Amino acid sequence: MTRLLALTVVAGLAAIAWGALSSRARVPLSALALVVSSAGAATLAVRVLATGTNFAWSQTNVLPLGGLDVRLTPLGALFVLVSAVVAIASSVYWTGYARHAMAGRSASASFALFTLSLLVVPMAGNVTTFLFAWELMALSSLILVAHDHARRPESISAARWYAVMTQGGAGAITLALVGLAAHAHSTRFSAIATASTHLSGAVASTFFLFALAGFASKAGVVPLHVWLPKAHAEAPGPVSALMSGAMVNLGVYGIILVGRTLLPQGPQWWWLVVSLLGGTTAAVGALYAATSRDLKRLLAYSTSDNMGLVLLALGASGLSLSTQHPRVASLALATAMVLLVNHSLFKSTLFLGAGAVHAATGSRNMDELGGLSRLMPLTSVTFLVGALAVSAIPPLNGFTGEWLLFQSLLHSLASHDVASVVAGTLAVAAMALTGGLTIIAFVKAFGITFLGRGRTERALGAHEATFSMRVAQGALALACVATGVVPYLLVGVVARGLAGVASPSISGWATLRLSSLSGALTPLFLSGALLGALALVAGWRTLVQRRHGFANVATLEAWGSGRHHQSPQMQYTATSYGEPILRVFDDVLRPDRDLDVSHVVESRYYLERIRYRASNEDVIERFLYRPALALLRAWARRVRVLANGSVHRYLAYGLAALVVILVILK
Amino acid sequence: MTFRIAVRALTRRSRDAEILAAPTTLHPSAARLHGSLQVRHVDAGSCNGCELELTSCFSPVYDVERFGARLVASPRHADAIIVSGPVTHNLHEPLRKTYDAMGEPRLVISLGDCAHDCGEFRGAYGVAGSVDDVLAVDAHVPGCPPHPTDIVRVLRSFTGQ
Amino acid sequence: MKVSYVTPLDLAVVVVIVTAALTLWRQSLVASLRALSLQGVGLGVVAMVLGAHRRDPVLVFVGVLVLLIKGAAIPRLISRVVARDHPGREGSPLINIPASLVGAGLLTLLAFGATRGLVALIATPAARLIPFGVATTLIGFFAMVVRRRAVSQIVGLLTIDNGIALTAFLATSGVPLVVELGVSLDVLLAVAVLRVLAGHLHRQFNIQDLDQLRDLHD
Amino acid sequence: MKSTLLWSGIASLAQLIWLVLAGPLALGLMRKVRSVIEGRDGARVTQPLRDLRKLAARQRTRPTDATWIFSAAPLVLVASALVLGALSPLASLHVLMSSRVDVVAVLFVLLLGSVALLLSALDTGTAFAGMGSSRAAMVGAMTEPALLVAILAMSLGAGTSNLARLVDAGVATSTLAGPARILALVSFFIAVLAETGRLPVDNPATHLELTMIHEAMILEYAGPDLALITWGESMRLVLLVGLFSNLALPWGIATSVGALSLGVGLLALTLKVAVVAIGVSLFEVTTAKLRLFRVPELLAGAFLLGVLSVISAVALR
Repeated sequence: MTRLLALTVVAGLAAIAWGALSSRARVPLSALALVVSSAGAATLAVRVLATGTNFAWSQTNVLPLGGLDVRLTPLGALFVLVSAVVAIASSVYWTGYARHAMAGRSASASFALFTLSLLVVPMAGNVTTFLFAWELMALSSLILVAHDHARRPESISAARWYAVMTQGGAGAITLALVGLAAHAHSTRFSAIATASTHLSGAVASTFFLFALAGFASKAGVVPLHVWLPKAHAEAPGPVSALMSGAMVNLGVYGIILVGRTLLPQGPQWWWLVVSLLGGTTAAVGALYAATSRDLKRLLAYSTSDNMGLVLLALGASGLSLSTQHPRVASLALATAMVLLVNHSLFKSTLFLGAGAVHAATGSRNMDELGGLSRLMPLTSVTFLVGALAVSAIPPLNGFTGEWLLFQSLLHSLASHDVASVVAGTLAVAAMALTGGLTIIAFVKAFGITFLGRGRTERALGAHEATFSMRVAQGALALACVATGVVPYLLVGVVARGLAGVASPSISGWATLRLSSLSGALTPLFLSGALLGALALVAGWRTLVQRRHGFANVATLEAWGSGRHHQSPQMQYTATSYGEPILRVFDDVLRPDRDLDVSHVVESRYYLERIRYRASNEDVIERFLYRPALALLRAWARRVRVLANGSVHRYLAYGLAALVVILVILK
Repeated sequence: MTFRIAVRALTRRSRDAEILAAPTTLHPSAARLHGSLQVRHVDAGSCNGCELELTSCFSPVYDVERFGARLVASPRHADAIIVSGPVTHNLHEPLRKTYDAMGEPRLVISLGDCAHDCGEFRGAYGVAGSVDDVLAVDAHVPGCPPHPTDIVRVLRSFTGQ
Repeated sequence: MKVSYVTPLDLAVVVVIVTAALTLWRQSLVASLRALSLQGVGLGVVAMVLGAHRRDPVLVFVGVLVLLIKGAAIPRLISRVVARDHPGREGSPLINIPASLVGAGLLTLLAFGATRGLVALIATPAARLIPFGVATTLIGFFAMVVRRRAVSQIVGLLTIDNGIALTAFLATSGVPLVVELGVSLDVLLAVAVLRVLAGHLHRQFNIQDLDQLRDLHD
Repeated sequence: MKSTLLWSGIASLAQLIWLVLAGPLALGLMRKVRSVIEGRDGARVTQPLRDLRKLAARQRTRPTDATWIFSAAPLVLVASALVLGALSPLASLHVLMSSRVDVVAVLFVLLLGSVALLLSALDTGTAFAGMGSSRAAMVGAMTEPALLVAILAMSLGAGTSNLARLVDAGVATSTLAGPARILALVSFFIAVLAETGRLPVDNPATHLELTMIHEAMILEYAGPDLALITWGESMRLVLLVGLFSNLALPWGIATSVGALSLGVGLLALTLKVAVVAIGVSLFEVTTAKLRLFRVPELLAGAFLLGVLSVISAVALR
């Protein structure tokens, strides 16, 4: 197994080096190396999952403070496996995408570094290795977000937000982990976990909250999510797929690591907090996804939404654990993992599809697109699969996750504990609301972008993605279908991943059954029945058409109430599609609307033009971050008085500081 | 109040023997319509007299719905269009488009004298011609305005009920 | 615990809370008054059922009284104001209706969480229903916060009162007759005064929304 | 064992055939009731069947810009309804896969049909269809919370969300009038009205495009496709009404296998659905359609009732 680790790291480093140095065949070769590296990591993870034993390797003299320490647990292996799958698809996709963008040296090297660090983070066995990999991941993705800064000024702003949030988060995580390590006198996670029993409640809670804040910001949890829609939207296609399909997962991994492994005896309120954060995140994410018109921004908010659902399951698991319902706790934890893996699969499919659309049309604004399904047939099918999966439509994989979540919440409500009941009811409400909003968001994303008629020249001039891009999208979409029809493929792997953390909670190959709780589902038979019924009805339709002598379907101009001219601009746009939701949730979203009517000079009864402007900026950014930033700026301006450029004044500050120190230390 | 309406409705007797008599002559397409006729109404420039009479066909007095006819919103859903008024220049193209928007087989019923020969409006500057000039008409309801009984009779010759 | 007594009690309490929700749900003042009257009836039934169960004729009598005063007299009094001065609906509330309904749901959850200890302490079948009494009070309060009309405010106030009375019935062996009588009459008096005030405001300044009172300040 | 499987198969088949006929007939019944109250005779109850037969004999059409989604949507709609008709406990508790079909699955299979229709509307590339799709999506998104919370409340009482066992739990209890149950059923009923596009949420008989929700989405369909959609929608209505009446009044549903109990079950189901359908149309005649943006208020109310129901289920157990 050490050889596999070596293969992963060496191939990854080769990819970085080739990306940074070579000028010939830079992208294909470095992508090949990345595929090899990810395949190595995936094989390693599968071995760990299959045997159920940890894989450990360490090298103390590479890094200070405990050195490099790799300790791959089944849980970590689950995350490595998911990251590796997404990474392989993204790397293959990259070879085609590079014709459009992201072919430069810095971008290539950063992409390779990003991929490698994603694979290494869950392998970390001590604080030093973890933080080292975490920082590499943050920095390399930052470079990738900003890689197009010369052409797009927005990407600089996105990168700035991302940098601040990700470094702030990393700071909080560092504080928590280093604090824990200091208490345990060891940087090893295993030592921290055993030492944690001696930790006082308040200290443990402080560390947990710091870690939660840091990891939650990585997972896009409200109110620390503001970077996510910006960075995901600005990053190039394969990078946003990796970010959404692998990087945000690591935020959840961190929360499980700290909350369940390192500090296993946490009080109940930790998980109540997690639940509430999850519910809020899911609702806010879904609302903004339903009202966005930027395709990638929509996908990014939906990532927030899905991470919210994961946290709901995680919270329910923690709450059930503290109320002595271990079966429900195991079920909810398994649910969280299933939701997470599902999300990785369908969201990377969707982001790769969105990248293909962007590459083909140069636009992410759905109001400018339309009718792409005829020009990009395969991309449209894979995007549809992803969209239906995220909407939890059977028989795709999202449905299994949603069903499991409902079961977890149902059974967690069965306890008589107040916190569980309150959190459970809220969670079901949040889950149901986001379910409906997600359907709006993704019917819109697919329908407005791919169906109907092209709204602009850009949309009409689109072309299908290159072969390698199609392969990557198709493989991921197939994975969504396969894990949806036969959920055991997924549930079985998750059960092995949780082997050390929770007891097995779901069983059955064709039929999922909850162990010792009531509940069963059989997507395999259900999809069989659906297919059968579909064939039956299709047969009937063909038969009656033939019997009445109609050889073909009459293609007629779309019915527009007899008006003379129907232009593609008259179709509903993404903005108008989400408008009802914007109105219903007016009080929450507080959109800015502006109607400007100008009349012709001669008569007020004739209009010259009407201009309608609506902006739907993130309400948390507007009412939480902007005022905070303004305050900071005002404060900074006041402080500037202190620095007026006089050297004497600076020397005086130094003297004063010295005096103060002496007084304190006396 | 609901109760009173219900009682009145349930005890109502047929008012008009003529409406209730079974149709004597059937249109040839009645066989394939199986007692169901969906109609899209097109006002090609009528004075709205025909519209009033058509509306009263669906009122409690004449109630043509009991014989299987129904107005629908889209020509795609319709077996027939029922066109009233002379065809004005403005509505010439929309009328054509409505006809083209129907799937096969499709029927055209012209409603009122104007639809047949432009009636009062013959030769007016805004008029392009009668419905017969624009489309092949399958059935005609004469009258200015046509009596609802006549409209019901023509519709029933299609539904056969 | 006898089934014969639990189910009617449960149902009556549910009527009270659902009508409280209805006053938030419907914009029409007539509809919320109808809900209020139903609420009074529900409250009266609660007292009567409890009284019958405890073989306490005084409590039954209180129930009848509550039913008459809160179920009939007070709503009729207010509806006369409405008929005279107010057109039929509440203008746009401060918080839109879906949001305020969600708020009511959250308040009910809160009431449920907050009264768990109390319920466990008393541990009678009637005490299980205490959360709904508290929730009714909270919803009434909430209605007063989000609604503009003077009449809606009175409805909110009465809902608060009903909630308190409900909680009292459920938590103890019932309020002494004198206290309940006093409270009911107090409320009747308060409503009468408010009614006069509202009518006065309306005639004097043509004001229906309490927000407009702020204009008087200047 | 083998005979049980056989009987489940027969029960499923019987339900399927029943649903195929009951859908259009329920539509005819509801129209009839409406006509009678309006003082008309109205069309015969069997008229929708005639309409379907005639539509099947017409040519299919498609708008110029439509793709395969447009032609697949009616199939998906009907197929999803058929599958649920065979697998949900409507007339008998012992249908195929009855131990593995739960309410959530039913809800999401129904969603499959709804999403197909939403997408098909956008596929036509016309303004009205887009408008209908957007509105229907909004109503659907607002309905789901109420529906799911109501389902949760009902499942809490039985400790499971398996449909057959939920209905069975209703058969077993003597008190049908628990507060949690009543609240959940009211909430569920409002959600059913919204989900099936009845008044006061949507007016199925409107001819004005700007007032349409569901109807606007299907303006482009003709012939057999339109027949499939009308038929599918009516089956969904009957399915939801049937499930509602089985959850509210489970009496008569076949709890054992055998021809007699299945027959009684079908008869009871027909009666219950007819009663609820007549009730719905009586309600429809006496109410006006809500303005589009008042619909969320109605559904938020249904949601609140659901939450109250969950709390009473927990507080009063």
